[in-house]
Amino acid sequence: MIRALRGRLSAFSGWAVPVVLLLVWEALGWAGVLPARILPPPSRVLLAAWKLLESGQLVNDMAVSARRALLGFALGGGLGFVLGVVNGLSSTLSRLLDSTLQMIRNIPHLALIPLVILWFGIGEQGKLFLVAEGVLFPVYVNTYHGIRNVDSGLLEMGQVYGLSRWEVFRDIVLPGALPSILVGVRYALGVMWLTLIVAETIAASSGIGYITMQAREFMQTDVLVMGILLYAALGKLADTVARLLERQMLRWHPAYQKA
Amino acid sequence: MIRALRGRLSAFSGWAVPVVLLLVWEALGWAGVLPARILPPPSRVLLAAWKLLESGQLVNDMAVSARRALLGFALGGGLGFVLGVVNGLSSTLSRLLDSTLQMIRNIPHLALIPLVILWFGIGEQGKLFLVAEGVLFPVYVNTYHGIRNVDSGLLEMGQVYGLSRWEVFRDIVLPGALPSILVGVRYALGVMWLTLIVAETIAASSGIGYITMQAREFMQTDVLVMGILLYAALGKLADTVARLLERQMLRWHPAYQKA
Amino acid sequence: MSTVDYGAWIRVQGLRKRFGRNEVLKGLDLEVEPGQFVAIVGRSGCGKSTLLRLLSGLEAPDEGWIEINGRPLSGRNPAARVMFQDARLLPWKRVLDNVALGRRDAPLEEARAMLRHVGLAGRERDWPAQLSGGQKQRVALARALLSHPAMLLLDEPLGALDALTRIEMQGLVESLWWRGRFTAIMVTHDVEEAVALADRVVLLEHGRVALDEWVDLDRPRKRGDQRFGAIKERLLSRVMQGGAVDQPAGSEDSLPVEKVAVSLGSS
Amino acid sequence: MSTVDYGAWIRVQGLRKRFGRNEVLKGLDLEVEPGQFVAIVGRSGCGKSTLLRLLSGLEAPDEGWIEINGRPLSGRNPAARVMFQDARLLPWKRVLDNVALGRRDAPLEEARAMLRHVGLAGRERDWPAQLSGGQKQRVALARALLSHPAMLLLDEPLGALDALTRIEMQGLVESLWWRGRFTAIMVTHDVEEAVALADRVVLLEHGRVALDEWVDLDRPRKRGDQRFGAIKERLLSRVMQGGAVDQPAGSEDSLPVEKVAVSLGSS
Amino acid sequence: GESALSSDSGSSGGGKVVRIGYQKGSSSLLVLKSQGTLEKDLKQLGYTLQWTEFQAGPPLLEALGAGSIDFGTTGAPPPIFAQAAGADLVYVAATKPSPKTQAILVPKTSDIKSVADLKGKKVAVQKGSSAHALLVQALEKAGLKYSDIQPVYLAPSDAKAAFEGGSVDAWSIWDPYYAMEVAETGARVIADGESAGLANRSFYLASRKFATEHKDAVDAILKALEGAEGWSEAHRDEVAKLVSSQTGVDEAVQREVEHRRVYGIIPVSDDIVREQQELADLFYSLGLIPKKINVRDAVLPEYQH
Ligand SMILES: Nc1ncnc2c1ncn2[C@@H]1O[C@H](COP(=O)(O)OP(=O)(O)OP(=O)(O)O)[C@@H](O)[C@H]1O
Ligand SMILES: Nc1ncnc2c1ncn2[C@@H]1O[C@H](COP(=O)(O)OP(=O)(O)OP(=O)(O)O)[C@@H](O)[C@H]1O
Ligand SMILES: [Mg+2]
Ligand SMILES: [Mg+2]
Repeated sequence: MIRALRGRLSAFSGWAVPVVLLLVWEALGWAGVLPARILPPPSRVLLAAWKLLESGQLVNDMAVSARRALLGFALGGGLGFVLGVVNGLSSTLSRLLDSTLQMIRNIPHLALIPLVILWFGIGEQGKLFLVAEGVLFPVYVNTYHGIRNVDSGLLEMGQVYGLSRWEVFRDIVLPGALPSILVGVRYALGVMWLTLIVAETIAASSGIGYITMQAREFMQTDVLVMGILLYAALGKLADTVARLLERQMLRWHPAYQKA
Repeated sequence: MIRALRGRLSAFSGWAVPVVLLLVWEALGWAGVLPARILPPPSRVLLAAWKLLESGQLVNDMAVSARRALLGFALGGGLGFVLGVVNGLSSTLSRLLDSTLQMIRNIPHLALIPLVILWFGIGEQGKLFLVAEGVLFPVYVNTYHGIRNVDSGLLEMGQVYGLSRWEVFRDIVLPGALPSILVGVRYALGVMWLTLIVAETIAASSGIGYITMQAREFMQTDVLVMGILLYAALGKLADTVARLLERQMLRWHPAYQKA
Repeated sequence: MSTVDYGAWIRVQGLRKRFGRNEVLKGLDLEVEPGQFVAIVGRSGCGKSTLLRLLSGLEAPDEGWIEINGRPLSGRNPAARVMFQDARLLPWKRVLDNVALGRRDAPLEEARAMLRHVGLAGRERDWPAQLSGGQKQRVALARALLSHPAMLLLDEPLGALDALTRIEMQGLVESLWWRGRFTAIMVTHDVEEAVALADRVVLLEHGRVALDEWVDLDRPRKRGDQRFGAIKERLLSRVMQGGAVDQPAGSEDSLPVEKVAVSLGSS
Repeated sequence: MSTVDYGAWIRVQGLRKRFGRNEVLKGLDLEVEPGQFVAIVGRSGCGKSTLLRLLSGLEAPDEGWIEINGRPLSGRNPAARVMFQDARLLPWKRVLDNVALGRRDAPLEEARAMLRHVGLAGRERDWPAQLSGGQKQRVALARALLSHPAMLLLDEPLGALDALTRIEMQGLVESLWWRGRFTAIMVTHDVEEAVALADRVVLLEHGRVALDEWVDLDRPRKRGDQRFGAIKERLLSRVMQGGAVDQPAGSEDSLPVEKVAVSLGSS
Repeated sequence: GESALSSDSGSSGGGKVVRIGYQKGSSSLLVLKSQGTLEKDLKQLGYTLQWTEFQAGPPLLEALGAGSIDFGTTGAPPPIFAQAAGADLVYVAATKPSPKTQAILVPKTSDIKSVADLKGKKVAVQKGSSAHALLVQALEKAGLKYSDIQPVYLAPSDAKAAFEGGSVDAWSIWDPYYAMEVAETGARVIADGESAGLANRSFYLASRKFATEHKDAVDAILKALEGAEGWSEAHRDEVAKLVSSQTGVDEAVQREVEHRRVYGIIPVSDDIVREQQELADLFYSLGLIPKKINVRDAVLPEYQH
């Protein structure tokens, strides 16, 4: 009984802190401690969200953003993975490429926009490029690290059992690097949404980054805060997805099976 | 002889790709393929940098930014490390906090700025806060992951050899998680500079983020591109630092001693 | 921590341990007097390591209880040190620091001497990755012996050693135990080793103590001795008669192995 | 890949291998005929594992050369399969898939049968982390035996097994070798095991072959047999006379161990 | 066309395209877009029309410079920066000045009564904006130097937080932020464009290539805009409603904005060029542009009448 209850409780405990924060915030809003014009209470934010939902705009924006996010993630994550694998496996290539990648990664998206417009125009490609570029690095860095840290004893074993290069990769390198790769994916799933706020300043007219920045521009604090909360929720969603992936793909790993 | 030469070459190979890129770029600029107005050739960028250097402004900006970056890194990295440790060691706390952290991380800095100004005013604190917040997560995520993945056999060993909690942490958990933590640090060293581009839109009047964004605003493409290259160079610097740290701190680790 | 004057007193009753549907220990009873040296033998997978883990508190029993020095054990057993079946050296600490791990307070000289005892003088500054299998095991042994516990649990401590080194290490273990008078429980597959070192040899079978042979020989024991040989023979034949834990390698399998008869016994 | 008809022919000449200032192999010569079963014995740290790594091409010699079937070895040796001293199971593959690893092309039934042979029927779907030390070793053995190589290198394959299981596994190895006629090189610390299985027992000492004893007994060999006993005794006493590789555990150490005399020999 | 990489502009024969960039605040284009008449006008000339939204003037000109759009509108300062950066764009028309749509605000309870009281105070302003020019001009009129105050450079949304959080003492800002702040917090106006003598107008801009090669299209757009401005002048409340539906700014506030605005499109006369030149020189003196520019270079004679 008590155990079952505990189980239930612990399933919700991930939500405890956010919920408490929201309640405190609402209370502070009503008490007048937080100026509603700058940080409107959650209830007002909900109202704004409801209006946008009703008009169908929010759903549309989410759909547009989700498309950009997922496509960008697929492109950037895929490339990051490939680069991570290639550099993790070949020290020659990693000497050539790693530094360059670390340099590129350090260029702020905001500063890149003029160049992006030059290269891709103001259509969808530029936005995808930015998302992809943002997503690339966490996946790359963690894949590279994961592969470098694969137990060399197991690699030797794979070699002397006559596994082909592809088999060594599939059966040893990849599963060995997977915990680390998933950390990268988890991080990237967050970045994927985050980049949109910059990407959707490029001549966009829909998307959650767009409405958030637009709300910022026109001081619709309730919509702005809704945007913030939406981002947080998407972060939580990404996190949940990553956790499920971890639990599924790392079934063999004791550290990932508890709680 | 040839070996020595090869050694020399390979020491430079990290620079090969960037240098080739710069040369191609310059050539394209002269050939008129790249419009100088949008992507001025490196030589013109150098000129811009030289002017700023001569006036002493660039040095000043770098100093101001470096101070913000390093302080923010110390704060955010420290907190991220502590949170990673705490959540890595206690599954109760990680259930409570991890989701919340993943949600907070997903809030775009740009959207946060009004709140930051409200909380911290327009002084240095707000900027430090943003850098710290940006740096926190890569360190947190990788520390958490590193600690969760420490060989449980070694932890058991530490326990049955009567090590205190602190000793277990210092001698087993920390060194075991170190490769992963250093990946986080490496990532964070990049983020540290990146965040400045947003942070230094808050009532700043110096700093490399500030000059870069100003340059964008006022369409001074040579300064903008200089900013971009500066960021890239700082990325390379961060990377070199991280590599040195790795090589120094992971002396026992075969994967980190080669090349 | 200085040398313990007297070893721990262990009482185990009705100990049960399950992993999923696999019940490994099925109501095991055992009492070990302070300072006694007990050898545990038994087939692979019969639960020897599990028993040591339970005694050290790394695992909690499903049923039954363990008493250390009269007090029921719950949580970790602070009196126990374990030498695990795998060496479990810290890869980021040099050999000497690995040995000294159990004894932060002791002068490093002691660790150095212990390393010399296990035949690894000169390897103090090596990383564990640079050692051979047997060398790793000896470092782990040195660490366990240096820790001077009231209760030392050794899980096949000498399995990776050649015959000569093994005998030297047996001598080392025995002499340190003799001086320290800690309670020692050692899992081994070598019946001769068990008889040479232990006061009692306990055979685990079907999750219970199937045999509890007291070795009533004076120390130092001589392997050439007749009574030594007799006890060893008796034990060996009992062990060899073996209760199957896992499925035995039968000849009724689908793979048509041309079975080569293997006869056993010793000269 | 079907069963190899005939094992690899190995020639090693003037093999040297250094780790830093530690020269492990100092000009080793060895020739192994196709299908021969060679046991290698030697003190801990004398370079047995290093020799196997060189033969499998995982390590390159500093000097000297290795010839496999008349062709000089450079890079990996595709004819060789190695059972390492540590089990090296893939933690993310279930037991059965670990066994099948060497033989992607073979029906899973064969792997299942091999698992049964090593006494682990019913554990197919377990993760390696759920196995005991000896069970892991047997999985690794099953994997090595299933791979049907021209040249099988076994590094203390049975070290973690109890006497009974060990004898069963010896029988298994011998019968499979007998059928497959691959060249087998096995490192072992058990001289009896060496005599029971091998055509030749090679003693490594000071980085060279110090003894190369041909065991001229018919198979199946009987351990009770007098000639078996004599060969074993001769080898054992030679091994026991031992050249020190590492510093021996001497009594002249600073730690005042009350040495307990250990005499050796067998009844 | 320097931008070989971006999609081709209207010049490339066949299906000619006009790409117009607009901001949600630029009400005339918004009106035009919602009325849908321009599409028809241009179709008669053989053009199809594409609308692209931008969040601010500078990125719009960024896109104009990169050849991603052909025509757009911004406030007075962005084209100065674009010209300084060498972008090949031209002024094709101006709006009549709306000096009352920007102001310097102080909080309701502030002690600051006049611009002269700003001495030593922190004043929030978007660097390089028309409000920046307003601030400089207002200070000058009050006999203060720019260095007598502490300028705090903030984007409008950030400045609002700083203003209301008490981090700054005054805020030089334009509509609709100006109207919003007054409506929401009762902020006081201590100077506006009229009192400071700053014209404050917007400009319509096109890439030089487009303006010369497709004058027919530009003329058609300008004509349509003229109509839209005329309609807007007569329907200020409806314009307010339209804009507020797009931006989310409170409709009452937007109505206020539309009512103090001045409508009407005029050619870029020499006076306007001079006025714009003064602004450029001011920015040069503030160090916002690295070199002096000549506004006239960006004006085509055929659009001056
Ligand atoms: N990678 C390495 N770096 C440095 N020294 C090494 C390395 N590998 C092995 N050695 C050293 O080489 C010697 C021989 O090692 P090897 O593993 O071959 O011994 P072994 O005969 O297999 O011993 P054991 O029976 O203990 O397994 C040892 O002294 C060991 O410390
Ligand atoms: N974590 C675990 N999960 C599931 N089963 C386990 C686990 N640990 C041990 N077992 C099972 O419990 C049984 C006993 O394991 P244990 O390690 O105690 O055997 P052992 O007697 O030490 O054998 P060996 O001589 O091979 O080391 C084995 O069948 C093993 O598979
Ligand atoms: Mg065991
Ligand atoms: Mg070895």
